[in-house]
Amino acid sequence: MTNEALTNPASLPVENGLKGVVSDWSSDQRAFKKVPWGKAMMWVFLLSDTFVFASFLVSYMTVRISTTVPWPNVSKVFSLTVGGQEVPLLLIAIMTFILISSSGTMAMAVKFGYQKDRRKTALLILATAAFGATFVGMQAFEWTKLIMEGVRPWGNPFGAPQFGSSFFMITGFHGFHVSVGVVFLLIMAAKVWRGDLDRETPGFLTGRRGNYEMVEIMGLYWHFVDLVWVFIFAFFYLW
Amino acid sequence: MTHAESHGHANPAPAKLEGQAHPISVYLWIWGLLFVLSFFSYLVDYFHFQGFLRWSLILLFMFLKAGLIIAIFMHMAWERLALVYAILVPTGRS
Amino acid sequence: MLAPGLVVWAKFVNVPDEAAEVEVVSQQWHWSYRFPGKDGVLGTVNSRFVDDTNPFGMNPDDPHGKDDVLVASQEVHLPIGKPVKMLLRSKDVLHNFAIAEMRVKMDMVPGMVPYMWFTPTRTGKFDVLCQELCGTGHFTMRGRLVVEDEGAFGTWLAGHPTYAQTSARVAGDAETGKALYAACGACHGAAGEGNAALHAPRLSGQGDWYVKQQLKYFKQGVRGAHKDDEFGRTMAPMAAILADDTAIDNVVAYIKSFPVAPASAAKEARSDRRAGDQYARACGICHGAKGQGIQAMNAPRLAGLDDWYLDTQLKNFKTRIRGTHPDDKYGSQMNLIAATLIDEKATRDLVAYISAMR
Amino acid sequence: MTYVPIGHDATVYAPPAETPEPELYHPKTFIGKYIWSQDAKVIAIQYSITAIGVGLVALVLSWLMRLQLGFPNTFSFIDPSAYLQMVSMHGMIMVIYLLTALFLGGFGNYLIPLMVGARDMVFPYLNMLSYWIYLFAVLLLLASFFVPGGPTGAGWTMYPPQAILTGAPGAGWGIILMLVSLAFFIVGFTMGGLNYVVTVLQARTRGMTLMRMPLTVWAIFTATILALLAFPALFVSAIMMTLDLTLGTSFFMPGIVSQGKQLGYGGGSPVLFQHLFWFFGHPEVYIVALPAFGIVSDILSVNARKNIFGYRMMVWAIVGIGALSFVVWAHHMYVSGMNPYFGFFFATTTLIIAIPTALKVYNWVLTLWQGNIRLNVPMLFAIGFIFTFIHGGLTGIFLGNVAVDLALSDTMFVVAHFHMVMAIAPVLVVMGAIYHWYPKMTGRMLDDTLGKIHFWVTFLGSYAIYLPMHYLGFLGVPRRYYAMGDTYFVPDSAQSLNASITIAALVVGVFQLLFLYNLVWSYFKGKPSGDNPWEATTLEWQTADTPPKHGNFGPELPVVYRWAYDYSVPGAAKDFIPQNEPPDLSAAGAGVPRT
Repeated sequence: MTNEALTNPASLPVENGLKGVVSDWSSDQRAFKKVPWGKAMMWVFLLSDTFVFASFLVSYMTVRISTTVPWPNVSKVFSLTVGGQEVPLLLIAIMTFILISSSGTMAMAVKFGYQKDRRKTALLILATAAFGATFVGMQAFEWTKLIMEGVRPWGNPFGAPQFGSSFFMITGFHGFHVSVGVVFLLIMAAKVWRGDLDRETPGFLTGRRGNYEMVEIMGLYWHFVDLVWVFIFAFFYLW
Repeated sequence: MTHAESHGHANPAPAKLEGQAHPISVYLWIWGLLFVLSFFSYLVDYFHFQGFLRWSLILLFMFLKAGLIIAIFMHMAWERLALVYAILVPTGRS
Repeated sequence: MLAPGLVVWAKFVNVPDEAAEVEVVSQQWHWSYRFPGKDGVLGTVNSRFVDDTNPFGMNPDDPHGKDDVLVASQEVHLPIGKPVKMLLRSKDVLHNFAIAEMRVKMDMVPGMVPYMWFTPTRTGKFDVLCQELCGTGHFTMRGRLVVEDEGAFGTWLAGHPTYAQTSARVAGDAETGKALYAACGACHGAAGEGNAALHAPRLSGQGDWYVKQQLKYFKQGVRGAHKDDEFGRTMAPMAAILADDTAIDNVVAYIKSFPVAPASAAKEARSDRRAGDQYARACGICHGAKGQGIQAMNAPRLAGLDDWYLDTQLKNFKTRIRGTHPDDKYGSQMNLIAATLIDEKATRDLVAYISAMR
Repeated sequence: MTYVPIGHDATVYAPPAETPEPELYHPKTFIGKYIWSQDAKVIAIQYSITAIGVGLVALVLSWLMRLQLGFPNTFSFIDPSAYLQMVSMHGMIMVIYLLTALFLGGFGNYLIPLMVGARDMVFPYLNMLSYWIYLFAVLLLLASFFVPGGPTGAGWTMYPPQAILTGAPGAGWGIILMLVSLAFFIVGFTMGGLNYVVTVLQARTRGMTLMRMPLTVWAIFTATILALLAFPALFVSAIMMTLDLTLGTSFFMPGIVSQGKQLGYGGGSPVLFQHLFWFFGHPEVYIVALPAFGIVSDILSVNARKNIFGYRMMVWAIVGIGALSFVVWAHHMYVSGMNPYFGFFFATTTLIIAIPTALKVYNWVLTLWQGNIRLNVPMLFAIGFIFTFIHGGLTGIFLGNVAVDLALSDTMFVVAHFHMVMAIAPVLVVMGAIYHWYPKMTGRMLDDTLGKIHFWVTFLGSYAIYLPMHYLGFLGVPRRYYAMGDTYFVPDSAQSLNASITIAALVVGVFQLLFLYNLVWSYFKGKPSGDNPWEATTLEWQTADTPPKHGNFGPELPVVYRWAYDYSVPGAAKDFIPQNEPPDLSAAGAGVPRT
């Protein structure tokens, strides 16, 4: 602690760099300075959720290696026929771009949230939700297509039965995350639009006062969903 | 930590408004970069690269994308280092 | 403390080159073994090939497998002083091949072939236990390892068929068997329907593999030799009439041709819920939910057997009149299971329940 | 904004509150206050009662198991299937639904906010949900006793393939309910766990630095982090196993011929499940053990009237054990058929973990050294814990060493080891902790005489149970065996040992009822305790009311000036100085500066 901290009570002593790490951890009250409770909680939750997805992916890789039947050619299975020509992984590529776009709009929503721009924030959140819903819709289309082609959790016409199991399980779990995210995005958009966050209206269930940090917390979750997709894209579709 | 200095404390606004305030161009840039990287990943498959090259490219793009999302979109680059380490250390270890 | 431990482990992990390979095959709740035969190479196997005629799942197209010696028995013999590498294969669930006195054990995982090795240094009999929970019958999954000198081991091994021999076996001739059956029919009835007065159980419908096995047991004195086995002792000399394996095959083939439907009037089905529960939780797992018998589990058909016969046999198992002979491959399991029938009433209820099955 | 000097060094100042206090949810009705409560203390008691209730079921199951082992084939209702079902349910309930829930959900909820000086958990609503989901998971689990086929009998490890094939009892409904219940437990626990972690990190009171927190908080905090990172593996494996069972996927299922029938599975890996399970399972051991470590440290320090020896070392040992516990999981799998070369790595890491653990034991003993020991009931339990834990720890070194484990794994030795180290030891701590904090929860003391009888019977009784069991393990008697008999290597005398173990277990079990009686009786008739009966320094004893009201600390949150272990400070007026006592009130400048 420096003398400056004693003479200048208006700002808390905040150090940066590695020294900051040490002083933050050894300080009282909060280990993460300027991080609201909700945000800290979301980070810890995402850490835990990372382990969930990591376990899923590791399991998928293990069964892919251990299975005795050859794995289907993924880029063939997921190809679409456009104008008589087979384009591999086209749908997946579009889905990836959509999810990335939604991440972009979300990031901007967070920015405008902190600027207290109610309208822009709400619209951007809505756009994010729309992108998310589109993603889920395309996933539903993909599922339908595969099911029509005879892919089932217990087997498929292309090769190893684990292909279907892993596919439905991992994309299903990810799709579930996206769907939950969309629902919460809609709720959040309504809140922002009504001005709950400006007026600090207490929440319906929790009774906590609203504020724009909620948008960032929502954003963290959404980016995480995008992040997971990056890994699924690499390990499941490109392998 | 140059970012933290230039962004985190550049704006001496009242505590309520403090948060993550960055110019919108940063987000647009990253957005574009992510698009390009995804496109590259896709091309890896499209051109049927095989073997070691395929894998190093896929992983490279994957980590670049993940890093950009975490650092910029999730604002980790601008967080207190204490939080950054608390999150990265357990993830990295596993 | 760690360092010597790791050194010992390194010894355990690295199998000496001269170790002979033996395969242990486990299933719920039996052991069986496979020796590589003259060519010294074990043939390939696959769970797809497993059925009642090929319980080891041998690949019929692999020439290395032809001379493999198949030991369909809980008991295995090994020569003293020779290192052996046990290859551990499981057909269904996780098991664990453990010999407590040798301080070795390793899990058997379906879809994988773990290994372990040891050198028997002392002759004698040792227990082989399953030490990985593998279902209800886990505690009955007992095998036996006999360590003996090279000569005795060779004799023992020669007494077991190779895969080529087991697959070349021809079915018995029912016509010839019919003549042989005349002696049996006096007690068991012309259509194998059984006779309560003479305490001769029903034969019709029973699995041929089981009848064959029991005939051999009677003949070899494995069953019916105990001094308290009143009815078994009458059967033993009868079985001796059958001169050889071919004769047994023939008579069994004839018995197999009997109609399954029992001649005697079906008793009215009982709905004793307690006994039914007990059957389902203990007996039915091996003998089948309807008492139909499952050859793969070495469990004979129970449906259609009369109550007096079931009662006698359960008591024989419980009092260790039956099943304790060292050559009785699977009888000891029934000893352990029958012991759970704690009193007369429990036995009676169970017997009543089983004997009502069709 | 006034600055208050904290610590003995006057140049160190307590900064003002960094955040405004959030409004607490104020319940108006009885239901809002005690049933759908958002008060961490009420939730803690709900958690504890549920956990102890379901624990009693598991206790009864263990009696039945012991009856079968001690007196085989005398009880008609224990058939081989029932025995395995008892084993499985006993293990699962005790490890997860009792110990994990009680330590983290019970003690965690009660003590964390009080000890770090918070009004409540940071997200009370989530905390409430956590309890109700936990209760739902418990009910699902108990429901499996009443479904066709009964509960699962595949052991608490639930290894596939047997857990979902017909050979094991409860392979249909039983195992599904178990897996679903576990999934719910994990979801519910995650909600609570996030609360504990964030409360410790972000909601401490002024002056409460991490290095001033009592070890109890440190331990529960670390255990919660372990749980948040380890439970996902179990969650994922539960989902995959449910899919294998219901949809016929083949994650854990290779080609299988079961009971003479070819099954449609193929290509899966049973060992994968074991890796996932133990990646959860080993940290789980420390999820149960670490809170016990922390609580014992505090009880010892209070009753030895000495500071805990090597506080910083203790903290780092807790964190170190937590970190190491993630890289030792496969020592449960030395003989699982995985690549045997893994044995080298995992044996090494396993024995490394013994170092911080031994450190803690030394520190406990050194805390007692020359202490002014008050041998009251909590202290007896804490010392009992040290004994049983050393005992269990030493046998753990046997088992961690891969070459020795080869002979001992899956025998009664393992059973004795883990009961010593993660059943008896933590349960002794649970009881000591209840004797210690009961006065704070109710305002009344528990009866001392009954408590001492309870301790001695439990402590000596557990040795009577588990010492002979080690011997049986050395003989090679396997675990999870319904009955022995017909073996060459087990002498007949083993049976009489088994019978004596059973009798001891029954006696110990019955005396736990005495403890329950004590809990109820003292609630109405116990001696009033006052605010701080043990003369302890930590914040929970400095509350305005006993039991503390909603909001914990009355109008103003306490400010912390010192660490939690200022006992027998030379020159001080009393032999303890509460954490929130400003230095100028006690003998100023005494002791070593600690910040």
